[in-house]
Amino acid sequence: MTPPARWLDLRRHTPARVALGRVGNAVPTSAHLAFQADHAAARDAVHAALDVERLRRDLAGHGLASQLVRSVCPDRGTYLLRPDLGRRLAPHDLAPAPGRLAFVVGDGLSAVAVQRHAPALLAAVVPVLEPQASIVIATQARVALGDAIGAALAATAVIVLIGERPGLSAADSLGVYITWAPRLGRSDAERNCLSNIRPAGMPVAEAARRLIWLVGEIRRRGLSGVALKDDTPYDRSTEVLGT
Amino acid sequence: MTPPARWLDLRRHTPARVALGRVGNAVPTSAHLAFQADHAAARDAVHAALDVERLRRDLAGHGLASQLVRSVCPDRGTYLLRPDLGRRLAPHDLAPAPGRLAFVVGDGLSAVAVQRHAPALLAAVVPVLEPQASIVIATQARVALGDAIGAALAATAVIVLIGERPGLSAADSLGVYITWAPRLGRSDAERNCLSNIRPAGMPVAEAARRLIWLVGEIRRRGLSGVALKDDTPYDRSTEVLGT
Amino acid sequence: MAYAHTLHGTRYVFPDLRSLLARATPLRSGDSLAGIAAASAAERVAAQMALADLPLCRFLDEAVIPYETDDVTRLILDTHDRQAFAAIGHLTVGGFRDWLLGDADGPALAALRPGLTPEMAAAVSKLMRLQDLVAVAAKCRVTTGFRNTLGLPGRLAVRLQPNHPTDNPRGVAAALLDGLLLGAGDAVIGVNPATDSPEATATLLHLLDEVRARYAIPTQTCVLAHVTTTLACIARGAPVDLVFQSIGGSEATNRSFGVNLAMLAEAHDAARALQRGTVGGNVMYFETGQGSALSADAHHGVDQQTIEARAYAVARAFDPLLVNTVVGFIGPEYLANGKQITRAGLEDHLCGKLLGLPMGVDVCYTNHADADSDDMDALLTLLGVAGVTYVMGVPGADDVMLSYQSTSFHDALYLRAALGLRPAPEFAAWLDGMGLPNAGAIPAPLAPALIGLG
Amino acid sequence: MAYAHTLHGTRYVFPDLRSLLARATPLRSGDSLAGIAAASAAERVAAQMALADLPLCRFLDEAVIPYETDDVTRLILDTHDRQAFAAIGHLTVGGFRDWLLGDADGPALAALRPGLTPEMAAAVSKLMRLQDLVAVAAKCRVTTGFRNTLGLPGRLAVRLQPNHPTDNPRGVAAALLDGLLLGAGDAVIGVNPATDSPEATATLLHLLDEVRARYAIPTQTCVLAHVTTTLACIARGAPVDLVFQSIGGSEATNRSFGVNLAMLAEAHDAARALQRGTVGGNVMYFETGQGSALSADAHHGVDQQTIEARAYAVARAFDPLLVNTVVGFIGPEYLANGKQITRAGLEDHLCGKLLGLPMGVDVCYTNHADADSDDMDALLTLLGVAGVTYVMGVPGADDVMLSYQSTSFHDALYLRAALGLRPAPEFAAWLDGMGLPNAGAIPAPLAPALIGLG
Ligand code: B12
Ligand code: B12
Repeated sequence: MTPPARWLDLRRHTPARVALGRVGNAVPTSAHLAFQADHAAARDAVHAALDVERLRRDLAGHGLASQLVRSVCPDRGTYLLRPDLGRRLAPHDLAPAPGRLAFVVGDGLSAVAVQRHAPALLAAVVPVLEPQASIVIATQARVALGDAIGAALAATAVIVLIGERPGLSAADSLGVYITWAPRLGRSDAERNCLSNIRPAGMPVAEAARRLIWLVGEIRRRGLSGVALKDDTPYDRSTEVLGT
Repeated sequence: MTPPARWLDLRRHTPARVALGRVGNAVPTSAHLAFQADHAAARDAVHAALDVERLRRDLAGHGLASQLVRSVCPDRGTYLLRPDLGRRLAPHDLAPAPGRLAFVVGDGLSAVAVQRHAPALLAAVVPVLEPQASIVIATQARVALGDAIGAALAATAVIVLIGERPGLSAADSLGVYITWAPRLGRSDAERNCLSNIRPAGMPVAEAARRLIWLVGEIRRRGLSGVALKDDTPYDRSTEVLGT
Repeated sequence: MAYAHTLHGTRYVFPDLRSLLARATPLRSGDSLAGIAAASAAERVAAQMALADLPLCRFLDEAVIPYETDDVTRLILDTHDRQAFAAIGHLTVGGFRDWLLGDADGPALAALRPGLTPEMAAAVSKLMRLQDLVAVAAKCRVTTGFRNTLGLPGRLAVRLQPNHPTDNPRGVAAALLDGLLLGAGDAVIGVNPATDSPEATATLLHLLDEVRARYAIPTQTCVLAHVTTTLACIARGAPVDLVFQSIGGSEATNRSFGVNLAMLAEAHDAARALQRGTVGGNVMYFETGQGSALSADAHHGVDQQTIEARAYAVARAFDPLLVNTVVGFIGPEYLANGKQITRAGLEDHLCGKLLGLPMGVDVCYTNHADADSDDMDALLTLLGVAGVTYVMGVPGADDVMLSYQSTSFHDALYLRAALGLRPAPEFAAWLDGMGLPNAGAIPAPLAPALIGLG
Repeated sequence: MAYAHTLHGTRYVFPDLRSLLARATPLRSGDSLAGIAAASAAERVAAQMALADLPLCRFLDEAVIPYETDDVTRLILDTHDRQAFAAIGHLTVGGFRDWLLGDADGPALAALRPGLTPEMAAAVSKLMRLQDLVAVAAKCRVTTGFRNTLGLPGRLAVRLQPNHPTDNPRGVAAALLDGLLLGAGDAVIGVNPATDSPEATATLLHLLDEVRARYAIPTQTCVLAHVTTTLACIARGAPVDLVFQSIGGSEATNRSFGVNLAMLAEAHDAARALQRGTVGGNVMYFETGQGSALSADAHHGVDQQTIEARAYAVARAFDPLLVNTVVGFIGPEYLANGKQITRAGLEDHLCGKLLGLPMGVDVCYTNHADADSDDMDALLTLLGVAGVTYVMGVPGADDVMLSYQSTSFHDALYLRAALGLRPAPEFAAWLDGMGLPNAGAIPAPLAPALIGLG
């Protein structure tokens, strides 16, 4: 029923649900119920709201100014079924800052992710990439809302930090999407992405390193998207095969 | 694909979906889509509202007085999920009429059934059973709402005409439930029932004949329910086997 | 006794076993209506965790409805077999799930039956996902017989349900013939009478028996009147194969149906005395379905699935040929949509099988529920994989008298073909002899004229 | 051209084929989001009736996306085989459903493929209930091969998906071993890389290939990077068995994915040139899924199921080893709940199979959708009965990198056991040799140390 010790050892190497044991072809009751409990929690995480004031305070603590916008999407229930609304910018008073990079923090599907990791990531990259930037905090936001914001700011590129959909094991994963020359109608093929940013995924420091490298390349080549690969020097801290 | 003629002949004998034909093990497209269309219509029928004013006019046309009550159930959506509310009488001003039979017309699950068949059935039975009765029209009603109404009226027995749930082929089936000495808490074992009252089911005239017989027996024996069977003389208009 | 579990930092307390079971039940409208459902998904999981840790023997000490006031509770506890129970007596409910999915094989499951109470079956099913409900049920084999043998491996039987809105004999005969031509009828040819008239019931009994005898169909017939009506028919000498009755899981539910255990015993004796079975002596046909106890206000705060399982304890006391959970029959107040109907159908099927019953499921829905034929196809297929004993066969899936949609003769053909299942052996041989159900036309020996449809 | 149908006294008009198809589609959130869904159940049935009466050849005259502006339309029409189409050229869509359910057998279905357009397949599936989608798919057989043979009758393959949030090789290896121990991996051992780094992709490619070679596993491996990244890896000499790419049903969708038909052709040629297959030469692996076209605003007013079927026309141009519809992957905006996911999964599976593809289905849901593991169990079981080529195997069903729930290794074991299905023959022989997956312990030849987990 419970897997033998060596099988259980696999757990040391991955957060994945390995070595669950077996009863017939099913997982044992304890694993089954743990799954159910995590599902209940993950569903709640989707509905958590971003504490905007706390986020602004946290950013201010890192010396970062911020301003607020929202999409035209009225609430969470609508957000889930109407991504089109999450991509449209509500009336705002963003003042253009031509020639600069724009940084957007959107709640996306996990306010928790943004709340936990966005301040540290921005604190690590903004001083390097665009010291004067004022961070745009966007609620009920989808990735492409960044295009509208970037266009309004006349930014050279927009960097969107957004909450990825909560998983069963981690509900605080942050994604970063970078789009050169943002304007309405940009497709995802024209962006680059860093994903799974969280302590058990890509740590914030590593994400910062990659983001700085990527933005550098994007500025240098004047494009983003599939044509540009993440060739950040690889940090080979674990060897491939043990033997 | 289409069934042979003799098989199709079965349709003459029943409104059931016999002789549909076969494609592999499935029904042919035409039969499948007819089923879907009927399902859409039946679902709509559940939500049709009783036109109370028209019903009162129709009753008045038969010389029948009527009064209105409603259950505490606020609307149709709630009605479907809260039968308990459909059984509770909202504040009313019914004046007791001790010693009489009470007649209740409830919308139940098919306002259409009530609208179409209740006036004619009442016209046929009320003059015989209780000429002075004032018909109680009840909206958002379940069968057991009759117990509360009957008790409020101090009636000897309550006769509830109610819309049965709409079927795929007929959405206008009326049911009649008779309860001796009605009071809160009567169980269904203490009632008698006539069902499937509609032109293609039990015609109104036949229902009237049976209802009059049943009420006579109930009055005579001073009880209703499982102990009393519908022994209305059987109208054998079709023989059992043809050979 | 109170139970508790802490999940994600919140402590959830359940005052008694009854409420623990109710909170652990997957969401369904009936338990919400009764005000006993878990308030959140987290509370539900916490209850399931507490339930998983509960020793099975606790069910022998704490009745969900008091012994003193309920004859179903007395039936359950008085007939409980401690020796059979010993095989699992050391397990918790969670451990019982693991045992069922793992070590338990057919013989072990059969040996366990008298030691299992309905509440234990209900409890373990609440910890299972659909695939568990399917996989464990598929291991259970329950065989019964009357004029044919039901429940054998690789077999799927069908109840032919040729209802008519006025009990018109020709109408019934037409639907019956339609069903036979499409291979249905081995479980039983069973008509729900539209009226409560004993005379109409007797007429139908004679009709069904004549058709069966004339074509020498190795099957049984039934008119699903109230048990008191059927008893009256037996007294009058009508040909009764099976006695039908709707039953529920509490004394008060049965009372609301106008029956009690003594009446069922009387009916059982009366039908057995007729000795009409040829290959076996199971003479009862019961129908159940989640929601009826609550509808009759006879649920005592017990969740609708647990009280449904208790109805199976009533059923098994009378060695039925068939038990049918009419799962989506009543309406959305008890099972709101296809998802709830699906889960309930598979729970009922498993619990019935664990308790030793020849379970069929009426895969069905009403027009006031949020369900459609796609939902039924899914449930039907799942039940086939789970080894359901039989399903319904209604012309075109549309019951023109009971006003609901069940499975059609075609649906049963689909299921048999999809899973390689055959009818009951005696009936399959009869069908083969008739060239059914693959003949495009009506075989001469089944000429409509022969049953008065000339 | 406009289409119309009158139902229950109301006349419904559909301005063009595209809107007729959209209105005829069973309810799903994506079509509502796009504003093209039927306004009522009655309108939907009316559209289905109009569609049923439509001659199939109409699809050759009226493209849902103009030929001039869309290369997928051009691909579909330019490769259409009129001779193969002749078998059904006289039929309406409704008649085609009847033919599929009735006369059509495996060879006839195989012969038809080049004559069938995706729109025809989508159209007929809209007239089917779930059981039809299952029954017809079960008749279709599509066999492909690389290092083993996929799609044979009585077989069910599993893609082993050992994802890790940082592409950590040990983490991937641990999940991979877990999957092998539970009998998964015959369809492909395929990792989604967390990053877009070509170096990380190459590292994973080497890891997977070494494990496969060391244990002599008769299967293929894949890293699901963007096609351009994989091409770069091939150029660098990395061991690429299969080239992966997500594709969609319109030129604009593919553009939003950063691909086009020429790139796919280039990749196909590059991978075939490596000649790494042993039993067959199918080298492409495609993923699709309802909603991606609409998400990229590249749907041209076409309903999401029809445009999904068009993606299969893209796929079949490159003789893939595997095609996977990741059915509940994106979220509730396209498929709101278990019911919609179930229907979409079975539609996709059937359409892909009709068009001649080796269809697998990622039976899955996200935490923002209204679905749970019960829904997945139902869909998984239905797909098994429908003869799905393969399903996913993810440790404990929880993808810790993509953040969604798919099917687990255990789920696949359940399905194989419930339906008596076996892995691909070459892989089954290998598992047998290892004593898998029934060994309780890790067989010595699979010692963790051997893959760096010492
Ligand atoms: C739903 C239903 C049930 C449900 C009722 C629970 C519920 N909450 O609805 C269940 C499955 C429990 C049931 C059980 C039985 N039913 Co019933 N049932 C129906 C059905 C299909 C629909 C009723 C309806 O739409 N009512 C309208 C709504 C608005 O009313 P309601 O207040 O929501 O529901 C109440 C009534 O339906 C009532 N009720 C339901 N069945 C019966 C039967 C009798 C005899 C009585 C007095 C009351 C009654 O119980 C409900 C709760 O109070 C009808 C067939 C039809 N086409 O109408 C048969 C029908 C009324 N039932 C019938 C029978 C025979 C029975 C049983 C006696 C079967 C048996 N042998 O045990 C049992 C026991 C009934 C009892 N005494 O409690 C027969 C009655 C024949 C007759 N003329 O007397 C009918 C006509 C069907 C049939 N021909 O078989 N039934
Ligand atoms: C959902 C999803 C998709 C969906 C997107 C559609 C949709 N409406 O959501 C689909 C299935 C279409 C998809 C496709 C692909 N995806 Co994707 N996807 C995801 C996923 C699982 C969740 C994203 C999320 O939660 N976003 C947050 C919400 C709030 O944002 P949103 O505005 O609603 O959604 C937008 C983004 O998700 C964006 N997006 C999705 N995937 C990708 C990939 C890239 C490279 C870019 C720039 C944008 C992008 O598209 C959405 C619509 O605009 C992530 C994994 C993860 N854990 O995050 C992978 C992920 C982002 N995708 C990935 C990849 C590789 C792809 C593909 C390139 C695969 C391929 N070989 O074709 C394609 C094409 C992407 C493209 N250029 O359009 C990688 C990116 C790796 C990287 N660091 O660059 C990730 C991290 C997963 C992985 N490791 O495989 N994807």
